[in-house]
Amino acid sequence: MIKNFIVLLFLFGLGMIFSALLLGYTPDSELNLTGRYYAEHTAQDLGAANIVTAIIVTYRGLDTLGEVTVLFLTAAIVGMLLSTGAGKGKSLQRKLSQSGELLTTGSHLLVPLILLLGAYVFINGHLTPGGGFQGGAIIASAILLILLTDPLYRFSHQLISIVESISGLIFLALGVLGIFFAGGFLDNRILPVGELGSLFSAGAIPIIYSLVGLKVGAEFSSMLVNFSETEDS
Amino acid sequence: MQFEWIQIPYALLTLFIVINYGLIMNALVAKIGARVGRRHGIPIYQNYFDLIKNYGLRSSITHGVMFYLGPVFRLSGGVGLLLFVPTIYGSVMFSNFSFSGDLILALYFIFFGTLGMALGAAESGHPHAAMGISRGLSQVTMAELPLTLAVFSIALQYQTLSVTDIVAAQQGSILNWTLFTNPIAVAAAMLSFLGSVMRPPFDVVLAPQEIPIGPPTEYHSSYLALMQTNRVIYPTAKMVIFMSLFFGGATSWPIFFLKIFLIYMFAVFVGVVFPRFRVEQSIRWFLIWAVPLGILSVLLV
Amino acid sequence: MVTIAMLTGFILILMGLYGALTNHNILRMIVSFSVANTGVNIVLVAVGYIHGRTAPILNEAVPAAEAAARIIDPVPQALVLTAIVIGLGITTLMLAYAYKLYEMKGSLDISKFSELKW
Amino acid sequence: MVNAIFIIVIGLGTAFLLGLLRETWRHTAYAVMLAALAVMAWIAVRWLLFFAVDGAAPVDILTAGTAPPFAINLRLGITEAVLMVLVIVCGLLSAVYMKESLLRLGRRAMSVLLVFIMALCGIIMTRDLFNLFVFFELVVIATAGLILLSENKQALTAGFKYLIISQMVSIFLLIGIIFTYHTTGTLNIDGMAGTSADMLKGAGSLAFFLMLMAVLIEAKPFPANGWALDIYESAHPAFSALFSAAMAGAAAVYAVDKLLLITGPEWLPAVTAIGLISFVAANLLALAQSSDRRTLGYSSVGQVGLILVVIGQRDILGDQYLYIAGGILLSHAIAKAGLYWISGLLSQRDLTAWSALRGHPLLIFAFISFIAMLSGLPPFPSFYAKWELFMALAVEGRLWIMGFILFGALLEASYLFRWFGYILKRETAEEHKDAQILSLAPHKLVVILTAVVVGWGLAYVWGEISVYSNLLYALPLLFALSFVLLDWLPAWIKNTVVIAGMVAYFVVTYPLYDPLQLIFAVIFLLGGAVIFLASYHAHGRRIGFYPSAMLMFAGLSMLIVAEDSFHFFAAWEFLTIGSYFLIIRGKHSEPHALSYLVFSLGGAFLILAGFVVAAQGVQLFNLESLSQVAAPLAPWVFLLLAIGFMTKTAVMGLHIWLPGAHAEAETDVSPMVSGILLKAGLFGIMILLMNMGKQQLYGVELTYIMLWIGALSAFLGNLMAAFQEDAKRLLAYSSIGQMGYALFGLALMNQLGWMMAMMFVINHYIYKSMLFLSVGGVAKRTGTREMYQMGGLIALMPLSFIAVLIGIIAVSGVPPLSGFGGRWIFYNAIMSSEYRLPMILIFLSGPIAFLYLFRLIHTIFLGQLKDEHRKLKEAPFWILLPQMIYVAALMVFALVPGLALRKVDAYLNPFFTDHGLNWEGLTITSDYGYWSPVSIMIVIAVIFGVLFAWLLFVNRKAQKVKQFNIVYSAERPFRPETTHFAWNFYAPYRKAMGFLMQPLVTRFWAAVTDLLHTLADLVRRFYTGNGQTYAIQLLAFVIIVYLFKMEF
Repeated sequence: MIKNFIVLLFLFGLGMIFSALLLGYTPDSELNLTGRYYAEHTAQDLGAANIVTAIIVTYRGLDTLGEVTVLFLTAAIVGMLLSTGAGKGKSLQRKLSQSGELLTTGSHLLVPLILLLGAYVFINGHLTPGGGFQGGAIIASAILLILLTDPLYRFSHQLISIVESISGLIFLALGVLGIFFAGGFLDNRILPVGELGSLFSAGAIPIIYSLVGLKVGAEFSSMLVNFSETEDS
Repeated sequence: MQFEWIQIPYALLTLFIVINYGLIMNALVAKIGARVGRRHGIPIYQNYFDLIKNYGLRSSITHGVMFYLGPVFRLSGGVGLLLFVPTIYGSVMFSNFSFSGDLILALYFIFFGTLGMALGAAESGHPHAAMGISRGLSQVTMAELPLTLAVFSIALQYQTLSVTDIVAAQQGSILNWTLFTNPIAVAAAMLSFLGSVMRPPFDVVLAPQEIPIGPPTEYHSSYLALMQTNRVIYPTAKMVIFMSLFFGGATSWPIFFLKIFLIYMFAVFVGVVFPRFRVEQSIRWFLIWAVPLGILSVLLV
Repeated sequence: MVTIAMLTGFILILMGLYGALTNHNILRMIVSFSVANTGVNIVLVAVGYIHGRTAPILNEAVPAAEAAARIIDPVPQALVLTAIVIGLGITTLMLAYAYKLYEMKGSLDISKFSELKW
Repeated sequence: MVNAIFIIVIGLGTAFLLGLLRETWRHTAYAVMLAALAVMAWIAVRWLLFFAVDGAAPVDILTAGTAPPFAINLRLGITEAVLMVLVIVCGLLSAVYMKESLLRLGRRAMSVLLVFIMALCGIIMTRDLFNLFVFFELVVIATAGLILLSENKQALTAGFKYLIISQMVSIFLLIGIIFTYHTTGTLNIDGMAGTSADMLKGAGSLAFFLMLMAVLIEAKPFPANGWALDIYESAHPAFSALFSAAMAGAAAVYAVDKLLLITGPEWLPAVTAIGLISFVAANLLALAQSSDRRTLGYSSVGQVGLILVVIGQRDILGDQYLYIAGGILLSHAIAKAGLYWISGLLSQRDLTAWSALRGHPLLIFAFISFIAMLSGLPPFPSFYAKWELFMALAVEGRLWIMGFILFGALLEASYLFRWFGYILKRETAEEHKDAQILSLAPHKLVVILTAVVVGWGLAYVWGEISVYSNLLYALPLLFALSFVLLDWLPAWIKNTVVIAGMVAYFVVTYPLYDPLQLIFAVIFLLGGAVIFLASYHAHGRRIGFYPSAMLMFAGLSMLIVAEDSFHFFAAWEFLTIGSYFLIIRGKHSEPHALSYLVFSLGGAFLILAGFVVAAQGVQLFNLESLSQVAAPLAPWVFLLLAIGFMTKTAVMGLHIWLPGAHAEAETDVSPMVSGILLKAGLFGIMILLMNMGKQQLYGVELTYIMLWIGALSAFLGNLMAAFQEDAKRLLAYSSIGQMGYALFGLALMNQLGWMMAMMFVINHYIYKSMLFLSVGGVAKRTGTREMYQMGGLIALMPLSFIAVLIGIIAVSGVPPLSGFGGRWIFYNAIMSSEYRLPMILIFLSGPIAFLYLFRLIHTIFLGQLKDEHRKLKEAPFWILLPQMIYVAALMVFALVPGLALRKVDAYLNPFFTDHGLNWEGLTITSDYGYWSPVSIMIVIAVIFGVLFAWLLFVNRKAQKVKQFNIVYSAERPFRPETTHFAWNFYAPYRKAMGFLMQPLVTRFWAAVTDLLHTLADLVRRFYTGNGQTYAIQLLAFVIIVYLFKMEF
């Protein structure tokens, strides 16, 4: 009880800090320096209609690279953690009741559609809301669906790993090309900027975002698969 | 002052006079002590007999090198002490080797004989010897302090460490004696003197020989003779220092004899009156009575 | 409007933290942190909002020339995406850890895992 | 030049690439990873050289082809380059070290390691706040992965705790970042710094606060660091190394540094305070640790705290900032990594288990180098850095910061050197006796040795770029260090080289010395060479002895000629450390060596404080300029320096280290540390007094207090010596007394007093060395140092006896030997002094000296020979030889003291108002008295000789009788044990004066250490091990800092 009280007390302190932040906060009425720059220059410099995407993939591309790496790391570590389990692979598989016909068929029907949607979302990331992460997550949801319908379904770890690595490497390689053929690392203008709003525009952004999508999808899948395999034991 | 060869016979003469004087005085004191105790006492010439007899004896045993050297150290200490201090003020003849050093030399040389003796006795392997030495040294630490303080006090008073200069400063009138110009220092020094002459009440150091032995028992024949010689020279030499520092020194041998005798009698009187202290008692006694006087004398100068 | 969103965010953070700091069950802690993370994300998005403007996507409704006057700040939107992904990563890791911890001790009580101390 | 972005690209690319490899191609993956790290390191090193050698300006690396603040940019300057080299090289070495573990976990672990290193580089280079956050999260996640490398199951729990903490941290960081962004309109750090006015008030300030807290917590400040300690304790040691050196030490700290750019000096005090508290608290808590890795963890927290302090004091450090921070940071990183790597060789986690290192000199050398780097000892960078830091602090008057740092550093040195003591002295616990504790894999050893080499290399570099001359160019030091390499030679060859070297050095440098220095040079160099003669008795190689001894002598010889405070202090540290290594070689000297070291370092720190306060920013502060220190400071400077120096001379109150240290040391070491080393303190006091003279503090004259201290030391030192049963302890206490005399003489502040002190300096060297050698020789033969167990050895060891006899006559001051000279000058000196009371104690202590001296010679050589000793031989020749040289030296010095003192007397004349001595002819005269050593000697010799000859003549037939042929109360004693009166020799004296023997000082210091340990033990309970509690503590930390900051 005392502990809870102490926690409350300190959280009250934190609340004080937050309320000070809140009270001191005056919403902007105009874009600030950075926001204005992006609003004014993105279209002509990078040719991406979705400014957020431009920021994510190019202006703050290093963040995104880091982000992708976070997932990559997480996937690797989860793999490492769960593959060193005590009775890994030795215990008897639980008898699971078969998923219903309806569910199986439904998922078979849905999975390709979901994959397609995911691909669409990341390919059009520079034009519409959405992008690599969103697309990747959608793809992973397809994998999740498969796992839910058939918990014993086995994905090839090697395949996931290769998709993950290759898309990561290409992402990096594109970034490096930016150093040589454009203004710097991760500069998207190694390809023509094209016409604002069209699919083949915004330089390397669609490619990069697609790779991000693939990579994110692969990484999420890898995590999901790893988690699901723990259920065996 | 520089060394001249003639000083050697002069020094031997001094030694001769002092030995004779010491022998007689010791006997006299023993006699007085005996009479006070209503005994007959020894004849006045007894010490001569003893000494000559012991010098005549040969010993064929020794307890080792230091045992052998002990008496040598002892007597060297006594003789040296006597010769490092000018005996008769104003006499070149009897200034002996005082050019070697001043008061401080004399004060530290006192320990030469003591140390050697202690070493010799200790080598005899007799536990009582060691015990006596441990007591003696313990007592000396505190008994010496008032004297040191008093000496410091008068050195400050006369602004010199030279014995001759100190005696010179006390000439002229009896009132120039340190006894009157700095009575506190003298009082402290005389109390300290009590402790250093090894007479009652501070003679527990020598007590082990009464029950029944100690260093001197292991020493015999010519070893003992050397020590007996020392026993007559050493206290006299010490009292010469006291006389020179506090009682105006001596300008001639008769005054020398008189003053030495009186100083010694002081110790004797105290000794016959008081009972014997244990070591820790005597240490406390000096700490309480003599040391404060010494400190006072240093502060008041 | 913005204030309400932000307030909600902060309250979620505090609630989440309270849950995370008082529940002994590791899974509950993880869930609580997720709640707090959500709160953070709401605050992030709320900061970039400008009243009466639209999403930072250039199209017919928002021509490039007028963009600066028509859109909200795109930066927080970009940041929040990254924050979400990272939060997700950490949550995943915590879950995996929770699994291993359970395997180790057969318990999910956080106070049981205090062999390392002092 | 390769674009530095490739460091990140290669790290990341290789991590991705490893995913393509088959799970089973582990060795290939490992090789690829190492290659990638090597390339990254190569790029970083190239840049470092580019900046350091060519002096290039920092470069900005743009991404996305857009200028900042609109896109993320990285910056690479010399700082970044240094840190990245550190991070990557440390990573590379750790990767080599972790070979087995990495191969076991496979390519995924290797990817994680690469990302970890890459992310740390990212943190270092990025100039974008949010990017910083991303890299931090990468580090967190990678940490959670790399923890799995550990074989300790508990590591999992530590990892989970870290995840909890990082959740909290990311909340604070994100909220902070977004509101900062809102306030400034940018995410770029440099951009924000431009708008710092906004950041100082209102929401901006709060946002910044949250951000700063979040980043600070990554630097693991006390008390929000329980999780970090758990990681340090449980992770794979090579990862702990990386986590401590690269993550906390380099990246997190640099992130704090970058953040602080935003607000300027506003937040510096807070960072200082947090750093300071961490430094002191962590080092305090480390005192109570028994696990090695956790101890290192605490030490790491402490060191990072110290770096935070440096960052917090950036405003006053100016150009020196990087030099200071870098010095501390790099020393910490190398040392901590090295220690963690060593810990990986051991299979037991207890500090005492490190005793398995014994017998591996190379590893011990590595350990020594590392703890020296941590403790800020010369010649390592941290030493230069701390010196400069304190200089700056002193100029600004921020003395309390300095005080705290010094206190913390002392605590740190205490446990580090205590640990070193365990290595050398502890036995491995019973239950592990059979187990193989130490496993030496070659690749791990290579890693550790690389760290050692790099550490020494940096010591060289830091010396080169310091404004002072490079300490590593000092000839004596190089000579000492060369013995590290020569240690495989047999002892007698090394001994010959040592003696030749010391004599040659003396001859070469002879013209440099003024008379005062010459005396000390003779004692230190020639005197040292004489003691080394005794070292010929040792057989075998005597590993470690010569480097340590020569380090001490190097310090001593550098001390004499040091002209400015820096070199003086460096020399002081050298001699302190060297002597510590010497002392700890004794069989039972572990606790004593430690207390010696702690007191010495404590003293050294006071000296350091004194010097920097005095210098007031003057970098090459000449020792002579001490005389120009202005009034309000001067007495304080005097006080600091005086206490510092007096620690070395072991004055009463600060003496408790001495008896054990001197007594337990080896036979030939005791004379070195007693006869020679103690003089260093006196030398310091002389320098101090000569330049600062009399100082008054609150109306009290400080030299007068010194006078009392000297007298008290002389008195109590002698008194305690009288009650010792252990011969070497007796001599040790006697040294306290003798040093008391010398100090007294100096504090008299007149020329005669100084002459007396010089007399004591020379005499004490001769007779104390001689006595320690004799007693050491006897102890060697009898196998005990308890005097009552000896007795009657005179016949068996006559030469030792003669040495002791001459020695005690000299010590006691009885004419005709040289001790008397000291006493004589003493009396003359006090005649012209205005003080009288302190003399009383000195007068009293003189006779007390007789007590212990007599006891020394009696209970060992006289009295009853024990049965078991009947067949003993005289001490070895090589131990006797120096003693006989000393006997001769004493005689010569007794006869012609003018030989040594005349010039000093003339040299001192200008410093004092009173007259010195008159050395004309054979008689030495003062204003008050005279003294003719030659006549005294002749008179005594003649009298003694005549009497002796006569006695020899009359008793020529005397034969030595049997041992028990004594009269003994009508019985015949039958056992030497019952007849040898020796134990509790001064029982009556104890009754009378024993009340002065209460070990008040010892009790006081014991209480202090107990208090510290209890405190440490209590406070560390704070770290309950519960991850949730840690999170609450973190929250509390943030709130409390907030309240403090808002309050003020």
